Amino acid sequence: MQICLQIFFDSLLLIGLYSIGALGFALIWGVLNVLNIAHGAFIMLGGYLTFLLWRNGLDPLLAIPATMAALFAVGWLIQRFLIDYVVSGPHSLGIALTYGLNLVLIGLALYFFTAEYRSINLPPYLRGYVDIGGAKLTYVRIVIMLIAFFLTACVWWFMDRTELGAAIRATRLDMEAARLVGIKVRTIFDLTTGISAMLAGAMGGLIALLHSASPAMGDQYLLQVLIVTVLGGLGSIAGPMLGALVLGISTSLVSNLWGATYSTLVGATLVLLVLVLKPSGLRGRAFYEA
Amino acid sequence: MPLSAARDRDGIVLALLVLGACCLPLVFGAYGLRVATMVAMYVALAQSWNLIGGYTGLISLAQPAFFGSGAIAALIFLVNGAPVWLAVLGSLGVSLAIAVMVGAPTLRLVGHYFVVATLLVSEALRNLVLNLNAFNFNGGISVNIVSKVGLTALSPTTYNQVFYYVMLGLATTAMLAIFALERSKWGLALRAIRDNQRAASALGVAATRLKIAVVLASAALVSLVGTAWAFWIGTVETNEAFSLTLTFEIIVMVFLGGRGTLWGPLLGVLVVLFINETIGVELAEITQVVSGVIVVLVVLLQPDGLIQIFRQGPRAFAPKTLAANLRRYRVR
Amino acid sequence: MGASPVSPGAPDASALLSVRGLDGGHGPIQVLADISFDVREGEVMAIIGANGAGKTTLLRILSGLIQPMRGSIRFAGREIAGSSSDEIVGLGLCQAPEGRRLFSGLTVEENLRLGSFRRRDKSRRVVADALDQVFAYFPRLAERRGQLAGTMSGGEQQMCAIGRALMAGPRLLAIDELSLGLAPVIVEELVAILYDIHEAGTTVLLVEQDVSVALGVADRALVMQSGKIVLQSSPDELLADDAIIKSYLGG
Amino acid sequence: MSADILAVAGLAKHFGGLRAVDGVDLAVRRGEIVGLIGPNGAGKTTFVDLLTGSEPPTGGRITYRGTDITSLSAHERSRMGLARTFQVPRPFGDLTIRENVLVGALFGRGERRGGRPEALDLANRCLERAGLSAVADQSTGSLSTAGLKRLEVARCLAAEPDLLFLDEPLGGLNPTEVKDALGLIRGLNDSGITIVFIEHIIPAVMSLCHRVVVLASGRKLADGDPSEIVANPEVQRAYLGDVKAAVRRFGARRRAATRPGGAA
Repeated sequence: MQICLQIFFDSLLLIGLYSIGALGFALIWGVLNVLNIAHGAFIMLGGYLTFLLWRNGLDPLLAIPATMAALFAVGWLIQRFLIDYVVSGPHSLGIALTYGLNLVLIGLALYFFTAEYRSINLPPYLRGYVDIGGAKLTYVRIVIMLIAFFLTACVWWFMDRTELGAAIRATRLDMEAARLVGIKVRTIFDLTTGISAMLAGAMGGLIALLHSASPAMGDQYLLQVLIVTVLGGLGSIAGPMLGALVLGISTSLVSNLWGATYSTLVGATLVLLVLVLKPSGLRGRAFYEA
Repeated sequence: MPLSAARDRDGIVLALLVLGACCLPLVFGAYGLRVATMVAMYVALAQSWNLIGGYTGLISLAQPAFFGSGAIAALIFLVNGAPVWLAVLGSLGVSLAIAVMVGAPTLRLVGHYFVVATLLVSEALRNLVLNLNAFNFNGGISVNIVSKVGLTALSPTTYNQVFYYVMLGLATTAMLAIFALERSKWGLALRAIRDNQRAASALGVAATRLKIAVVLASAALVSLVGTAWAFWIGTVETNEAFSLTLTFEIIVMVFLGGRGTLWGPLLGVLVVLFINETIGVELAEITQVVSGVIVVLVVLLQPDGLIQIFRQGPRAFAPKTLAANLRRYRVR
Repeated sequence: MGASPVSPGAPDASALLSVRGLDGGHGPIQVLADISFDVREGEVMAIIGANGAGKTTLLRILSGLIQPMRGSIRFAGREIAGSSSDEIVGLGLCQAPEGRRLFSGLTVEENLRLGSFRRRDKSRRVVADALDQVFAYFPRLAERRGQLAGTMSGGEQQMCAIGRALMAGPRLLAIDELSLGLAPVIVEELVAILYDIHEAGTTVLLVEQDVSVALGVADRALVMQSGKIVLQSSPDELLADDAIIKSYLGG
Repeated sequence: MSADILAVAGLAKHFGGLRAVDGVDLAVRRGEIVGLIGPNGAGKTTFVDLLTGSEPPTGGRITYRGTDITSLSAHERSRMGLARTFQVPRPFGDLTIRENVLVGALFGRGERRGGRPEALDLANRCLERAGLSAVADQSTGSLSTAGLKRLEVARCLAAEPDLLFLDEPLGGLNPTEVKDALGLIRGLNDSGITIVFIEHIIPAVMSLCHRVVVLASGRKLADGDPSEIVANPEVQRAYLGDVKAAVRRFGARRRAATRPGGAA
């Protein structure tokens, strides 16, 4: 019973974190058709920025939105001045470009912060825990879960309920038709990468709060994000959430039962099975994909 | 196929290069030889990726699976008392088996799904080996191969020279493979598949079979390099053997030099290793930033690779050319 | 005006759309050569011609999807050659493209609402009115407003594509292949609605392969062949001339 | 029956609910030129895709020179002497024009024969025949629409086909180019290649083909000699609609209405 509850809470936390990371990643993949290797670096950047803001006296919970705003700007600029120039080229160019970017960002982090883990001392109000049926649930975990689910809901609302969200979905479905209704595709691209980086930043900030920030965190979580994205499929908000659900539950199940070393293996195997059984990739809702 | 004059020159240059490389141990000290061995190893790896990524257009990240299985399987064979020749052939067999299992389903995937699938194959295999606890092997632990094979009897100099020639042999094989491919009808077929698979099939090219053959060839070469690497460094550690970073590094080299060309990958290897060796290991993070910036600049300004200097001369770096390159794939 | 070859002159200042000496194509391949014509405010102009004559390329250039190689395009008193699609849509030149090109994963209503994305006078009120107007033209779209656009029949999709273009409040509505792949009954229904739209004050440029539809609807027609305008005339004259029949069936 | 090089029975292709090709029977005799016409969206290109193995059929049987080839892949059919051009040309962009043609010569029908100089010779002859010799070492990017269509034909020729499908080889060509292309196609037929000719330009089809098959909405509407087809009122309707009646019908309505702006 206790272990079941523990697994349940662990899963919830992971589902929340993976969701926001994968939503952002899937957005760039779907709209720009770029596999953004630097997504991990965005996550890492978020982690360090939150850490820095906290070290300069900002409450960690205020540091998160500040981090998100900063990363939105970073994403926008990177799209406008870098990714824009490879979008209509072969796939491999986008991968190479974002990999180069990843190198630069991680290298800079190593230079300024060293490989050391940087963790945030939680303010007193985040330090306690509640005991639910023997499973310990710390306040900080509760808060992180709430923030992650709140952000997921915001993204859903934005994409599904606002005109700009509809314009992003329209651009993904048919770029040319989007132009014909007067959508400025370049601006949509900037916005897309901005939102994606913002979500990655939030994920990184929350991870820094939960564990710590380190130069390696980006690549480590990028792998999970990849698994979640392909598991759930592109093209809908529900997709990454579904993927997060599957990976979150299986990861926490496997790590609690067999040990953490098996969790990546399980995730990767799941994805490969899905890809073999459905070679075009798991799709989102039937008509979300053009 | 019409052989242009430039292509005839390729053969001569290649022969001279190999000949020169054979003489290097006569002039190089230990450090120089180590770097030369590295160059040879990277050239072999870069050309095997070039075969898949450059000529066939498949952005495969499955190379660590072949490199790692080549290294680890050889180690396991040795630990269990197999002779060296069996370890080499056995690990090659294991890698090829993995290539068949990986290639058949993933080659049907389109676009980024192929990239992600191959990446996950590598990661899955790494995690599998990390958790492997059988055949006198315990995944996380590093094992000293040299002592197992009894190579300790060799003097360090001879030892290093042996592995220099082994790597040089593999690099030469890789260069020759590309050289021959460029002149054969199969090279033409691969480029046709990359440009338009449907049209190629309609003209009688067995596209799927050819792609599997290329994956196997590339895997075999990478596996052999992996085995040689394991013997060379002596101590094998699983995470290092299945390193994605190494594969990305290789892909970067191919891109920098020029994918789908004979000389591009060699140029890329030299450029990257030069940066690494000059900036130095002490400032690894700066090296990383510099190579990252170079990758970004090359992708944006010279997407066909630095090899363009040799093809177009100084014109390749005229501001006008660079500006045109920059605009080439830009979204409106 | 007789059924005579067209010779370009100075742009017609009174015309809504005035094209002069337009060359264009895909990448380096030139498809259109020296295209010149005018569309006057309030008329229905048809462009007809066989497959590959360059009709769709012409529309794509007019909408700013492809940049022209040479020539001038004046729309509502402004030079738009070289402008981007969103600017052109903003000026009121809107297109229902070949193949409908709906956002298949968005609902009918979302598709329509995106039509007024670039409207200059956009307000909640204006968009609601435009939507009501579109639903008045096409009551079937109102019934299906919550349905994914990709799941509708071809005729309904064409209605949605026209409706989407109307949502921008166009001064010139360009329709590429109104009848393509649709049953004659549906085409007749669409043509009837097109009359209503036209009578409400929208100038229409209709690109058609189906001669009967084109000539039945238009005040004037252009005939394109191999990237050139070969004839320009009224429908009755074209029919009397038998030129169309010839270019399609023999001679 | 032995005179038939190709026999198709009940061939069908459904994409979800759409019946692109819906149970078509067709026999092609050795040495003839069959015209395949039909309005846009009639399923002509899909039909060719099925016959050449680019797409698997949903149902039906294809027999080529007495062998059932329904389940063979595109490259296997190519090696048996089936070749096709594509409606939208698909050149190998990174290859020169000569290399494009060499692909056909080195693979295609000649695959088993091998022999580099022989293939090069064959490719050069095909380039010559298609009138591309002068530009053979240029990149395909330099070709006009007409040039690309010729390249499509040259590549197929190098694959040494017995049966050649030409998918709208005249689309986008000007009258002079059309005339040249028709001459080229007639020459191919004279040299013994059976041709299935898909085209919109009806006069060209009528002048070139021995027999014409009309497809509409995925089904065979008519099959007969050109004069028969052109006189067939059903075919005329499928292509033109009933022009005069339509003008009367639509015209009456619109003339009754008052319109803003001037008429022509």
